[in-house]
Amino acid sequence: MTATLFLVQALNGLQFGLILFLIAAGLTLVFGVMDFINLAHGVQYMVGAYLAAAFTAWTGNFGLALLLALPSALAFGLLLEVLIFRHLYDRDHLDQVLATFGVILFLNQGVKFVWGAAPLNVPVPEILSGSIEIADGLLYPVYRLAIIAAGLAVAALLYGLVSHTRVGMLVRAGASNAPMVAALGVNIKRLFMIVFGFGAMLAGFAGAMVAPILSVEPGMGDNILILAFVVIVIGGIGSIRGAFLAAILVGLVDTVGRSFAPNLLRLVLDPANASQTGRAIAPMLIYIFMAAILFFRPAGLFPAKR
Amino acid sequence: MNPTMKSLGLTAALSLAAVPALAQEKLKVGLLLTLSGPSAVLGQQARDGFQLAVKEMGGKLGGRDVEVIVVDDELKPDVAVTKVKGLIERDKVDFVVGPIFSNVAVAVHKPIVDAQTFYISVNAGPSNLAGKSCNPYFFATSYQNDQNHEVLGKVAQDRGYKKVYLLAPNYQAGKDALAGFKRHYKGEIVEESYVPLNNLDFQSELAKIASMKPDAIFTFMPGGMGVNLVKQYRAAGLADRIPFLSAFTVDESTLPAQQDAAIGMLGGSNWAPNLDTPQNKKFVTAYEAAYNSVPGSYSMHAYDAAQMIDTALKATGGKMDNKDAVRAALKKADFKSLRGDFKIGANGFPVQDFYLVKAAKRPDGKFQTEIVEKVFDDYVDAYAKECAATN
Amino acid sequence: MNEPQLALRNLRKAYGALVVTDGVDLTVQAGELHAIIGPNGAGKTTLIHQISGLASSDSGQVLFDGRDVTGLPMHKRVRHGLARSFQITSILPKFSALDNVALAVQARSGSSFRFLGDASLEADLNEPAMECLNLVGLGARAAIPAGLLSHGEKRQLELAIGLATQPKVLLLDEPLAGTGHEDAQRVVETLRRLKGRITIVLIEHDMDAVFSLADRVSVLVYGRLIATDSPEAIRANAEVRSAYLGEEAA
Amino acid sequence: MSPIAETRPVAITGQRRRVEWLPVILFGAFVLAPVFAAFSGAEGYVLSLLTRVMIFGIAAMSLDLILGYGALVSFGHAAFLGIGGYAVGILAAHGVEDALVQVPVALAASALFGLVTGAISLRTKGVYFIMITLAFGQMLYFLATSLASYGGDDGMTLAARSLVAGLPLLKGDFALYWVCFVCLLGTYVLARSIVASRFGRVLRGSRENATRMEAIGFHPFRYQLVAYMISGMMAGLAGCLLANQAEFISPAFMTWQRSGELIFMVVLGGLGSLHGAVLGAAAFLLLEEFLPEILHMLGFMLSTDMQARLVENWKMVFGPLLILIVLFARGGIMGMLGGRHE
Repeated sequence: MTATLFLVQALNGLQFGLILFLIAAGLTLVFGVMDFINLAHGVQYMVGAYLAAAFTAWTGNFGLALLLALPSALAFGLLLEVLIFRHLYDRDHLDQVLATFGVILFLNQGVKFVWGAAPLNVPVPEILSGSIEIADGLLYPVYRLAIIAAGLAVAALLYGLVSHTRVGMLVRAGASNAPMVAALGVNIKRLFMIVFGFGAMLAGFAGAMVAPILSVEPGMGDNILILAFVVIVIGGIGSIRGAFLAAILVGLVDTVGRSFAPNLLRLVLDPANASQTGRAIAPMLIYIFMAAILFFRPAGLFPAKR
Repeated sequence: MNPTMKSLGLTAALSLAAVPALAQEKLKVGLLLTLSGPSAVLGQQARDGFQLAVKEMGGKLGGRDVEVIVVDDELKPDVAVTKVKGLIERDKVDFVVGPIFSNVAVAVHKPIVDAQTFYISVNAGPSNLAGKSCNPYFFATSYQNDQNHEVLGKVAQDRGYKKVYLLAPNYQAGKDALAGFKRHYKGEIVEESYVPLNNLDFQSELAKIASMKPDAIFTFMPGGMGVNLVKQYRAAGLADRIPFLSAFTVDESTLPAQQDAAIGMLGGSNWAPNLDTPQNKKFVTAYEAAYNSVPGSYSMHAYDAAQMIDTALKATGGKMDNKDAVRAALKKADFKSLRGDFKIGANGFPVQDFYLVKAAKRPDGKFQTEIVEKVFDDYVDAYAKECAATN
Repeated sequence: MNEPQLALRNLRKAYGALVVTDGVDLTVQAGELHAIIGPNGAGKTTLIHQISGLASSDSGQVLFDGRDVTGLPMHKRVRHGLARSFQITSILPKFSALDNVALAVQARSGSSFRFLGDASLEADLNEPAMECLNLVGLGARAAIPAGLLSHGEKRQLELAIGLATQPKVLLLDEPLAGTGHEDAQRVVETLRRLKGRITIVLIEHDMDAVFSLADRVSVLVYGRLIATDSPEAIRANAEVRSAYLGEEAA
Repeated sequence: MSPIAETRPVAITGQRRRVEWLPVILFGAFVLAPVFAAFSGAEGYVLSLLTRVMIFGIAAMSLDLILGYGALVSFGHAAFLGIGGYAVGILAAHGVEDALVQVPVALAASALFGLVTGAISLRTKGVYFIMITLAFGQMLYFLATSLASYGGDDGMTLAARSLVAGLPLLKGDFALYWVCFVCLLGTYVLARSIVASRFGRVLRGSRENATRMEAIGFHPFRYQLVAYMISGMMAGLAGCLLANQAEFISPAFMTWQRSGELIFMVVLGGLGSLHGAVLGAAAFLLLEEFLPEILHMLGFMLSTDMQARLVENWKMVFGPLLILIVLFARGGIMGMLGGRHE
């Protein structure tokens, strides 16, 4: 019984990790290649979810909405890039943090202005709405499995793009040495736009995918942004591989740790203390995990080679 | 009647020009509500409810023209303290109405009552304000926080559930909620599960619930967390197998996002939009016409707060100078509450009926909670006896 | 002879498969001006990094005054009297030239955990710093922010900073790199004045300077020392000529 | 000699001699403000607002000490505000209501927290430092939310402001205002002194070129760690004051958003001048307070309904305003005033 429960929790951790990966991938690329801290990445995730909700309401079909949301998220990302972000690339990190924080404030209020403060509803698409019984009495929703599949597919696609295409080569080179790439005569401006747009689209995709299971509301991107930063820092900035591994790890630590920490503590503490301590520690787990990783590897698991 | 924000503020605050002469004529009410951030919808409901009442009374309360000053507490207690001082000292409000959240309510309590200004909560009802820290200037048109949870504990007990699984966010209100549930429920609690505040994903708890097969679950998941939980609970196939009891989780503020996923889920409340009183029917119709959404209890409490101020001032002839007279009139609560049977208890909190409610879809496609049965009659909160103040 | 001031024992360093310092043995006597020459990529700068402590060594020892300092970080070696300059100018650009040097004086005089009092007004720090600046010929430029100095002046400032730490041994990594003729002359003059007063290990490509200043010269090729001898003997050494001087001269 | 010497006599010592009018005006304004407050008819409100400005000014300045002079971007600085606040609150809950005990305890706790987290965080650089300080801030935040006996997430109200040597000296709003003013002035003078001192010079040197500092015999880590602790203690003091001003403490004092706002105030004011941070705090808090009203006034030609919508969505104006400040006013407010200290 505990073994199946553990399996389910691991599956949950994997699914949560993959969502984190979709967001973190764009963030780590933008950060690694462009040396640009984009706090607004979280609101791009939110915008993706809102777009999915709006298109679902309009077309009545989630699949169609997803197809429409992707290019819209891309276009929206590019719009932000042209309007604001490209003027910030040569600024120091603090200026970037400040300006992109401004974007967060604006967009969080903006979606409320357009769609209202109440959370929006996106129904789970009919064909994916059931559950599969993976063990006696343990149901697992099909839609979650679909998210896992989509996340893995995107990860594979990214891996292919980054390791087997010319743009991918430039991205990898750019992550470890941006001036060198510029010196090679590559149109850096265009490369940045591609990377940025792609990152925005991935975040939007993540937002759209979670819209049917999570509440679509203003500010939904803020907390996930912090988690995405945790992921890319653990993974090593600029490393897609690192982001993937770290996202899965964070997903597992959070999900599995949360449900089993009290049990583990029970081995050393009396039950009342164990559950109380477990409760206090659970939300800190991810941060303790990050601090521990950085203590032993100050530049993350896969530091960019410079 | 339109909301006038603190228009004099900047000049009055930083210059010598104060305008006390004019301030006497209009009654001033400060609405301190959370209007930004993810929980803004709750504040909006309360604001709209209050303003609807004022509008229906012709822009007057107790016969006096009223100026409603709306401020956003941003859900930051220390920001709220400064804003409330602005309301009291700069805008010279006669009443502070609000807030939504208990942490804000606790933080602003002292500055408001110290200034001998009447403070009417339209949602938050933290236990210390009902008990030890009760104050003659503090009233609530809502409830003490524990009461809605107690409803479900009673229901679980009465229905004979043997094993219940409890789920709440890991913060004070979450712990209070579970404590409130346990006040009347005496069966076995198979697990008390706490998730981090603003938790997004409940899959790991749902897996546990599925494996433990309790007779019911009880949860307190306000706002977006509740939306997530309900949708995920339904998607996991648990909704039809294990009864879902909750408070502040399935209500008119979250139903627009939960929709079909929430249908049939049970909650505890002091009111529901379909409560069968004539004034309530009129209120719900008018609210929906004005704001295009189904009112929740937040709007109802605010509407009642406006009525309460109105009748109190009518009793004093529109005068505010005798605070004891105003207090006595407020306490009498001589108005037709939307929820019908309604009194103010010794600690300033309502003595009222509580119901088991159920989420349902209306014929017009909108969602609301509907009354299943009355659980408590003229119910007094558990902390009232700790209140020493002669209210 | 006495104990050598500085001795390297079988020092090694590799980056992956690339061995950059390959079993270097070297002794430098007190007061000596010892030059290390070698073609580009010979590992001279890495060797200086290892001696100064900026880079760690894979194996072998660095002995300073007979004491094993191999495991010490750079800042501790400096405190023992082992200072260095950098090939690529490393100064504090927003500090004035004087403050750059005074900071080095400060490192040697008393605690720096003093939180009160304006350090830039402390005569105890400024006077020795001014002396160092005068020594390298920068006295008139003391108040200029270091970032605004000319390249040659920055090289001189590097030297002054190194001197201000009151080193027993000064490791100089191409102090003439990129300087014009006049500035180079001034640096060479300064070094000549210092010669004999402190021990100097000099890496330099300017052969005229090396052969006019050095007491002894070592030749480093691909991480190995192939010869150590007097300047005259090095000039005459056939192996050195073929490995190094030949191609340089061409 | 190159012509630079004649054309650009930018003597550092000369710069320091120049009378700095800006801090004089700034602190002068704080001295005069209570007079206006007394006549405004809303003195409690005005004082409370300005007291907040000064308290956050202290916190922002403490951050500027390590951010502006040490290039250490701490994204968990609000944790120290929380430590200061909770030291006051927890001690008061146990009957220790005297600031002469509370403040030293707060400072000691801040220093200890700074020592432990700083020693770990300073092993990392750049963005990794930002994130690990965030992690420690979050840990403390969640710890505070789990302190059920001290109000947990809801926080707790202080029965009264702290006593000073057994006397209720902080009771009145004016008294608290002046205490905060003295603290602000004191930390400012102290911070100025630290920056110019031997210690500060090492800190500034480490910001510009850590390798060079090591090559002259300094170990930047030790100085950065001590600076981090000092900065934390100053922020802890601000936390004590904040608890007294709000007469309330809660974990909301130490969310990561708060830490972000502190960074924000520093950058808004202009890095590395100390009084710039105070200006930044003032600009940020006053804008937050008055932007809705300014919008209300600007929107006079709109219908009342649109006006109300504009006011409610003030953050849609606040956000772009920040972006514009970053894009067009380099160096923050100090940059605009042309008075960048360094």
